[in-house]
Amino acid sequence: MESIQSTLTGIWDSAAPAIMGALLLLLVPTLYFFTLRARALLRAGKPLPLRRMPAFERLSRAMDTAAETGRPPHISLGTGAVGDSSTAESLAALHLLAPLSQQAAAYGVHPVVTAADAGLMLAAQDRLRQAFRQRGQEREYRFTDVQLIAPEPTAYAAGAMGLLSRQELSGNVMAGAFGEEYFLMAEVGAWKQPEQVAGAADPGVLPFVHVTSEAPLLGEEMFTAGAYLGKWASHIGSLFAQDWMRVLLILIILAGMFLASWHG
Amino acid sequence: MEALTGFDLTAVQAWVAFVLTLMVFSYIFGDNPLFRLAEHIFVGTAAGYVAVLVYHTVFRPRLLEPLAQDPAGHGYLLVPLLLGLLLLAKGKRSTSWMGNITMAWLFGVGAALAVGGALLGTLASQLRSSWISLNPTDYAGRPLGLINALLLALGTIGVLLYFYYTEPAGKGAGRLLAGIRRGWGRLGRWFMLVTFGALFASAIIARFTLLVDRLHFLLQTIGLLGG
Amino acid sequence: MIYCPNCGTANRDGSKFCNECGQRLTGAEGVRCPMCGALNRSGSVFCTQCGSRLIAVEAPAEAPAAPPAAPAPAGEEAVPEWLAKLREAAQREVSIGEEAPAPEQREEEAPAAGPAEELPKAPVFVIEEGEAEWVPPDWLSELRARSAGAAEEAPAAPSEPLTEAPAAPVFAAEEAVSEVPDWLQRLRAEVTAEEAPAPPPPGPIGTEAAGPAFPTEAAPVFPAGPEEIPDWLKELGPPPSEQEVIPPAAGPVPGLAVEEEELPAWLREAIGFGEAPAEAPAPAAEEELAGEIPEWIMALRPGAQEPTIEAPPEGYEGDSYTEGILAGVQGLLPIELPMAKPPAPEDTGSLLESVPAEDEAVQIFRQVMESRPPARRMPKPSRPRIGRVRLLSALVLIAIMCLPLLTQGQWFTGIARTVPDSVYAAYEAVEEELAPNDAVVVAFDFDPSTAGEMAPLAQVLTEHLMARGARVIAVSTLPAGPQVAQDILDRAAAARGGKSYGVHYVNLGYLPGREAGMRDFLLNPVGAARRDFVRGQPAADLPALQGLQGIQDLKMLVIIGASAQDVRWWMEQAAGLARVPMIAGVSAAAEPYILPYYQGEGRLLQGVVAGVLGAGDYGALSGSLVSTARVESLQWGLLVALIAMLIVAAVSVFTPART
Amino acid sequence: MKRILPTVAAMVVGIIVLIDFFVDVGYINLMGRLFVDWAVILAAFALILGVLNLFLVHFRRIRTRQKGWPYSIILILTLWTVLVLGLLDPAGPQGQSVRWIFQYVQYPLQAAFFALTAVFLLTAIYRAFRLQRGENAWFILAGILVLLGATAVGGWLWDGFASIREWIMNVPALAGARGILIGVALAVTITGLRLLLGVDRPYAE
Repeated sequence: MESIQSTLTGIWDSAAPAIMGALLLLLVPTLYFFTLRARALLRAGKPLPLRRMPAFERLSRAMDTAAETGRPPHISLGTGAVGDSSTAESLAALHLLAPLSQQAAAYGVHPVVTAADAGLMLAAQDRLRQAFRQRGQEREYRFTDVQLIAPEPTAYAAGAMGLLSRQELSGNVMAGAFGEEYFLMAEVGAWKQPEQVAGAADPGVLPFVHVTSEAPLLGEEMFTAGAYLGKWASHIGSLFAQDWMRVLLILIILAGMFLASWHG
Repeated sequence: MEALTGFDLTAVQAWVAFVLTLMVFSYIFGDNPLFRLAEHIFVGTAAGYVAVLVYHTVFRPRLLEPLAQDPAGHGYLLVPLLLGLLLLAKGKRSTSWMGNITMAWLFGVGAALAVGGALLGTLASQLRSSWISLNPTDYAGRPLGLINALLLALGTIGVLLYFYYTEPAGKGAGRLLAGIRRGWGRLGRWFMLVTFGALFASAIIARFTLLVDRLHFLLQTIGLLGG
Repeated sequence: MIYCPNCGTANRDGSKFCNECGQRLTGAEGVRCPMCGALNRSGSVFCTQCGSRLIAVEAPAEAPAAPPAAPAPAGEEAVPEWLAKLREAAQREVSIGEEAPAPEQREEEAPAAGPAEELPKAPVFVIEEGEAEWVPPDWLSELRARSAGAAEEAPAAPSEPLTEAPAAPVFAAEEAVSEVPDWLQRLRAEVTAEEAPAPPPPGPIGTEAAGPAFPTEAAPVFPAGPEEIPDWLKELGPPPSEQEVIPPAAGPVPGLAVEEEELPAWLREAIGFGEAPAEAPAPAAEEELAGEIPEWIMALRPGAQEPTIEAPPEGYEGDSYTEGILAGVQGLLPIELPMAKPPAPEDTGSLLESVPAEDEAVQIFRQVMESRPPARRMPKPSRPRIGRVRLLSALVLIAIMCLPLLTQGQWFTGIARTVPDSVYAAYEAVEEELAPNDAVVVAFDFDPSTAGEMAPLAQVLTEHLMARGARVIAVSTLPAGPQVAQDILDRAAAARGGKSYGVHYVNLGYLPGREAGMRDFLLNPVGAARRDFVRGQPAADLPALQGLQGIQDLKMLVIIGASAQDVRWWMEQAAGLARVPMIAGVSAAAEPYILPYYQGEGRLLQGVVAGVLGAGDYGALSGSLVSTARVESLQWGLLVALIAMLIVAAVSVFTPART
Repeated sequence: MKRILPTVAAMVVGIIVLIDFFVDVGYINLMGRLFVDWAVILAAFALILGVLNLFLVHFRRIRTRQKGWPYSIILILTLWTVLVLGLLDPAGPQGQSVRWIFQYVQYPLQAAFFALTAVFLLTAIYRAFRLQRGENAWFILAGILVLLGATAVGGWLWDGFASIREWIMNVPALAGARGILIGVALAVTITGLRLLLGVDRPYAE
C-alpha cells in the first residue's frame, strides 16, 4: 500500500504541472463553446437553465429598497487587492459591482462602494463611472463615490463597521477576498442593516458568512454574479463550462481513488 | 522618547493604549463618540503606517535607490516608473484612460498568479490528497479507517455537486442523474455545514484568546495584576 | 464604441450584436424602456432591465379622448404617421428636448409638473430607421431656435416619480404635433411676444445627457388650456420656470468656470465645484432661483429639506420614505406601480376633461398626501432584542473572564488536557532535525490583530529554535508583522541569552506580494528581502544570512500564521520548490483547516501547534512558560460560550421556527 | 489604441507570468518574476491615489460639514502625522516616533478591534442557532462537539470528546473544506482565464 501511494505521489509530483496545464488548455475551447451556447440562448430569449440563487434575489430587493427610499446600498469589495493572488476574488467583486452600479445609476442612487486596496478602488471607480456614463450622467459620478476606507484589512473593517453602524443604507453587500476581519463588519451589518448579502471564498471565513447572512454566496457562488445579475454570455458560458470541468474533476478523483485502491 | 517630545513618555504610553482599548470596547454599549474617535484614529494611523511601510519597503529599495545609484544599470526600472506615473493620471477624469494600461498590467499579473496558484497550489494538492484507497484490505483491523475514507470521498464529491449550477431540462436518464446529483449535493451541504461548525467553534477559541489578552492588558495597566 | 444597452459592454463601432451578451446593437427595432432607458427587443412586454411594462404604453394611441381642438388620430395603424415622424425627428435631433415649451407656457400645463424627469420619457417609441423627412412646424422650430442655448440640458434632474400623470404626455404630444390647435397657437403668440426666459446655467453635459438614451424627449408640448384645469391640478401645478428649478445634471455656474478649468477634476470634485448643482448649487444661482420657485418644488430637489411633511410619531422606527415627496408616507403607495404600469387608456386620455373616475383617484391621492402618516408600519427585519442580549452576554463574558486573571485561581489547570500528537511531532521535529547554526526561516504572518493569540505561540517556538542554536531568519507577509516579530525575537533572544541580532537572528521585514513574494523569497532570500528591518542594512551583509542561496539551504521552515490561507500559501510555495521540513504554528481558528496537512498521505507538515492551548502544551515540552492565568481565563470564557450554545440550541429545538 | 493596448498588455503580461508557473525556461522565469516584481511597484503607485482618495473623502466631509466631520479632522491629522514622521525619518517604520505610534496607538487599537469580535461571537451564536433551523442542526452539533473536545470542561465530562473533535476535523470537516477549495479553485481559474483571454476587461472603460 505504501508503495502504491508513494508511486502515485511521485508520478503526480512530476506530472501535475503538465496535467494542470492540459486542463487549462482544455478549458479554453470549452469556455468558448459554452459562451457561444449561452449567447445563442440569450439571443433566443430562452430562460437560462441555471439553478435559483436566493442571494441575488435579495440583492435586487436591496436595490429596490434603494430606489424607493433613496438610501444607498453599501457594496464592500473585500480586503483583497489587484495584482496578487486575491485578484480573482476582487474580480468577482467587480463583476458583482458592475450590474449593481448600473441599476443604481438607473435609479439615480449613489452606492457607497468601499475597498481596502488602492488598485481595486481605481478599478471600481471605472466601473461606477461607466455605469453613470451609460445613463448619460457621467457628471453625477464622483471620485469619492468609491472610497478606500483604509489600505489595511483591520482598519478597513473598523471603518466599515462605523459606516454600517451610522449610515442608513438599503442593504449591505459584501463580496471579495476577506480574511479574519470579515466578522467584525459582518456582525455589525447583520445587526444594523435591513439586508445583508455576503460572499467569500476563503473557507476560514465561510462560517461567519453563514451566520451573518441569510442569503450567503458561499465559496464559488461568489463568482457567479456576472452570469446571474449581469447576464453576460461569457459568464453564463463559464458556469456551463465549470459544471463540465467539475464532472471531469470528480472523474479524476474517482480514477485516483481507483488507482490507489487497486493493487495486487 | 525624550528626544522627540522633551518629556518621559513611558509613564503615559501605557495609559494611551489603555484608554484607546477602552474606547474600542465601548462599542459593546453601541455606537458612541468614543468609539468613533478610536475608529478614526485607527484608520488614520493604519493608513499612514501602510503608506510609510510601502515607501520604505517598495518605493525606496526597489525603485528610487537603484535608479538614483546606478541609472544605467537599472534602465529597465524606467518601465515600472513610467507605468506608475501613467497610473497617477487616473486621478483626473480626462486623463483617466491613460492609467488603463497600468491597471491592465496589475490585472494581468494578478489573474495569472491567481490561476497559477489555484491550479498548481490548490487544485493539484487537493486532488492528490483526495486519492485515498477504498480497498478494504488496506484497512485490515481498522474498519473505521475504511468508513472515514468513504466519508471523505462522499463529502468532497458531494460538496462539489452541491454547487452545480446547470438545471437541465429533465427527461429520462438525465432526470435520474439530476436527481442523484441533487441528493448527493444535499449530503455535500451537510458536510459543508459540519465544516462550518468546526471552524466556527475553533474561531471562538481563537477570538476568546484575543479577548483574554486584552483583558489581561487592561487589568495589568491599572495595576490589578501587580504590573 | 457602442455600449450595449443590455449589459453595458463596449463594442466596436459598427457591431451588430453585443460581444458579450448578444444583444442587438444596431439601431433598429427595439423598444426603449420609458423608465430606465434600456433598449429592449421589439415586441418585448417587459423591460429586461427594470421590469417596466413596455407594450401597453403604445396602445393609448388607439383611443385618445382628445380635446375638441385635437382630432383623434385616424386610421387603424397602430402608429400614426405623426408619431412616426416625431420618432424620426427624435432620432435625428440629438437634444430635441429643446422643443420643450418655454417656462411661461408651462405655467398652465399642470400635469407636467411633478415628475419632470419621467414625463418627457414616458412615451415609448418604437425606434425605426426611416428616410422620411419631417419638417417641424414653424412654431416648433421657432421655439427650438430660441431656446437653443437655454434649454440644451435635457430635464434630467432626478425627481421622485409619483403620480398617475406620466401617461398624459403621450396624448399631449400627439395632439400638439399632429395639428396645432387653436389654444396652442394662442399660447405661441403669447410666448413669442414675451422675452426669452432666463436661460438656466449652461452646462457642457447637456448634450451628452441628451444622447440616444433620451430619444423621446420631443414629446412635451402639453396641451392644456387654462380654463380646463381643475382646481386640484392648479394646486399641484407647477409654477413658472420649473426647468430651472430642477437643474440638469450639468453643473458649473458660469462665474466659476475659470477656476474650474484650472483645477484637476479630482480636486474640483473634492472641493465641490464640479458637483451636480442639485446637491450644491452655487449660492448666487440658488438665490436667484429661490425667488421664483415655490417651496414645494425646491423640496423636490434631491437632497432638499422636506419642511412640510410632519415627522413620524415618536418612537417610530419602521422603514418609511424619509426622502423625497413621499416622505412620511408609509407602505401605502407602492411607488413602483404608477410608473411600471401605465394607466388604462380610458383613464388617461381625458386629462382635459375631468372624468369622475379620475377625480376619485385625485381625491385619494390628495388624501394620502395630506393625511398624517398612517399608523401602519412596514415590517422591520426581525431583530429580537438582540441589543440587550448582546450587552448582557458581553458583560457576563467579560466579568467571568476577568475573574481567573484577578484571582490567579486554577480550577481547570488540574484537569489533564491530552496533548495532541501534532504538538509532540512539532517539538520532536525541532529537536531532531536541527543542528546548531542551521538556517531556519520563521514566517511571522500575523499582526497586532491576532497577536494576542499568536505571540505566545511564536514566543515558545522561537525560544525553542534559539535554544537549539538555529539561525532564526524572520519575515512577514503582513505590513504590520515585522514590528510584532521584532518584539518577540528580542524577548526570545533575551530569554535564551547570548544571542545577538544580525548573527543569531535577523528580521528581514515585510514581503509584499503575498505568495508571489513568498515564492521570490524562497528562491532567493537575500535578493528578495534586500534590507533587514531593524537597521536597514543590505541583507547580503548580514552574517546570519551568509551562505543562504535559496530554499535548498534552509533546514526548516516555521510558519506562524493567523490565517489558514497564508499558511497554505507558504506550504504550497515551499513544497513546490523543494522538500524542506515544515512546522506550523497556527491560530486555533485555522486549526481545522491546517491539521489535515499534518495527517494523511504525502503530508506537508511535520507538526502543528494551534492556539494558546497548543502553545501551553509546547511550552511544557520545551521549557518555556505560558501564563496559566490566561489559559484559565480562556477556559472560563469557552465555558460561557458552550453554555450559551447549549441553551440556544435547546431553546431552538423547543420553540417553533421563525421564518 | 485606448482599448487595444491595455488588453494586449494584460494578456501578454498575464500569460507570461502564467507560463512561468508551468515551464522551467530561463528567460520566461526571469520575465515572469520581473513582471510580478513590477506589479508590486505599480500597486505602490496605486496606493498614492488611494491615500489621496482617503484624504479627499474626509476633506469633503469637513468642507461640507457632514455629520461627524470633526472626526474626519482627527483622521486627517493622524494620517498626516504618521506620514510625515515616517517619510522624513530615514529609518522609516523603525524610526522612534513611528515605532512609538505603532506600539502604543495602532497595536492596542488593532488588538482591541479583534478582541471585540469575541463579544460579537456570542450574539452570532444566538442568531445562528435560533433563526435558522433544519439542516443547521449539523452546524450546531459540530460546533458544540468541537468546543467540548477543545476545552477542559469537555475533558472533565468525558475524555472521548477530544478524539471526536479530532475526527470531525480530519474527516467530515476536511471533506467539506476540500470540496469548497476545489470548487473555488475551479471558479478562480475560469475567472482568471477570462481575463487572460481578453474576454473580461475590467481595466478598460
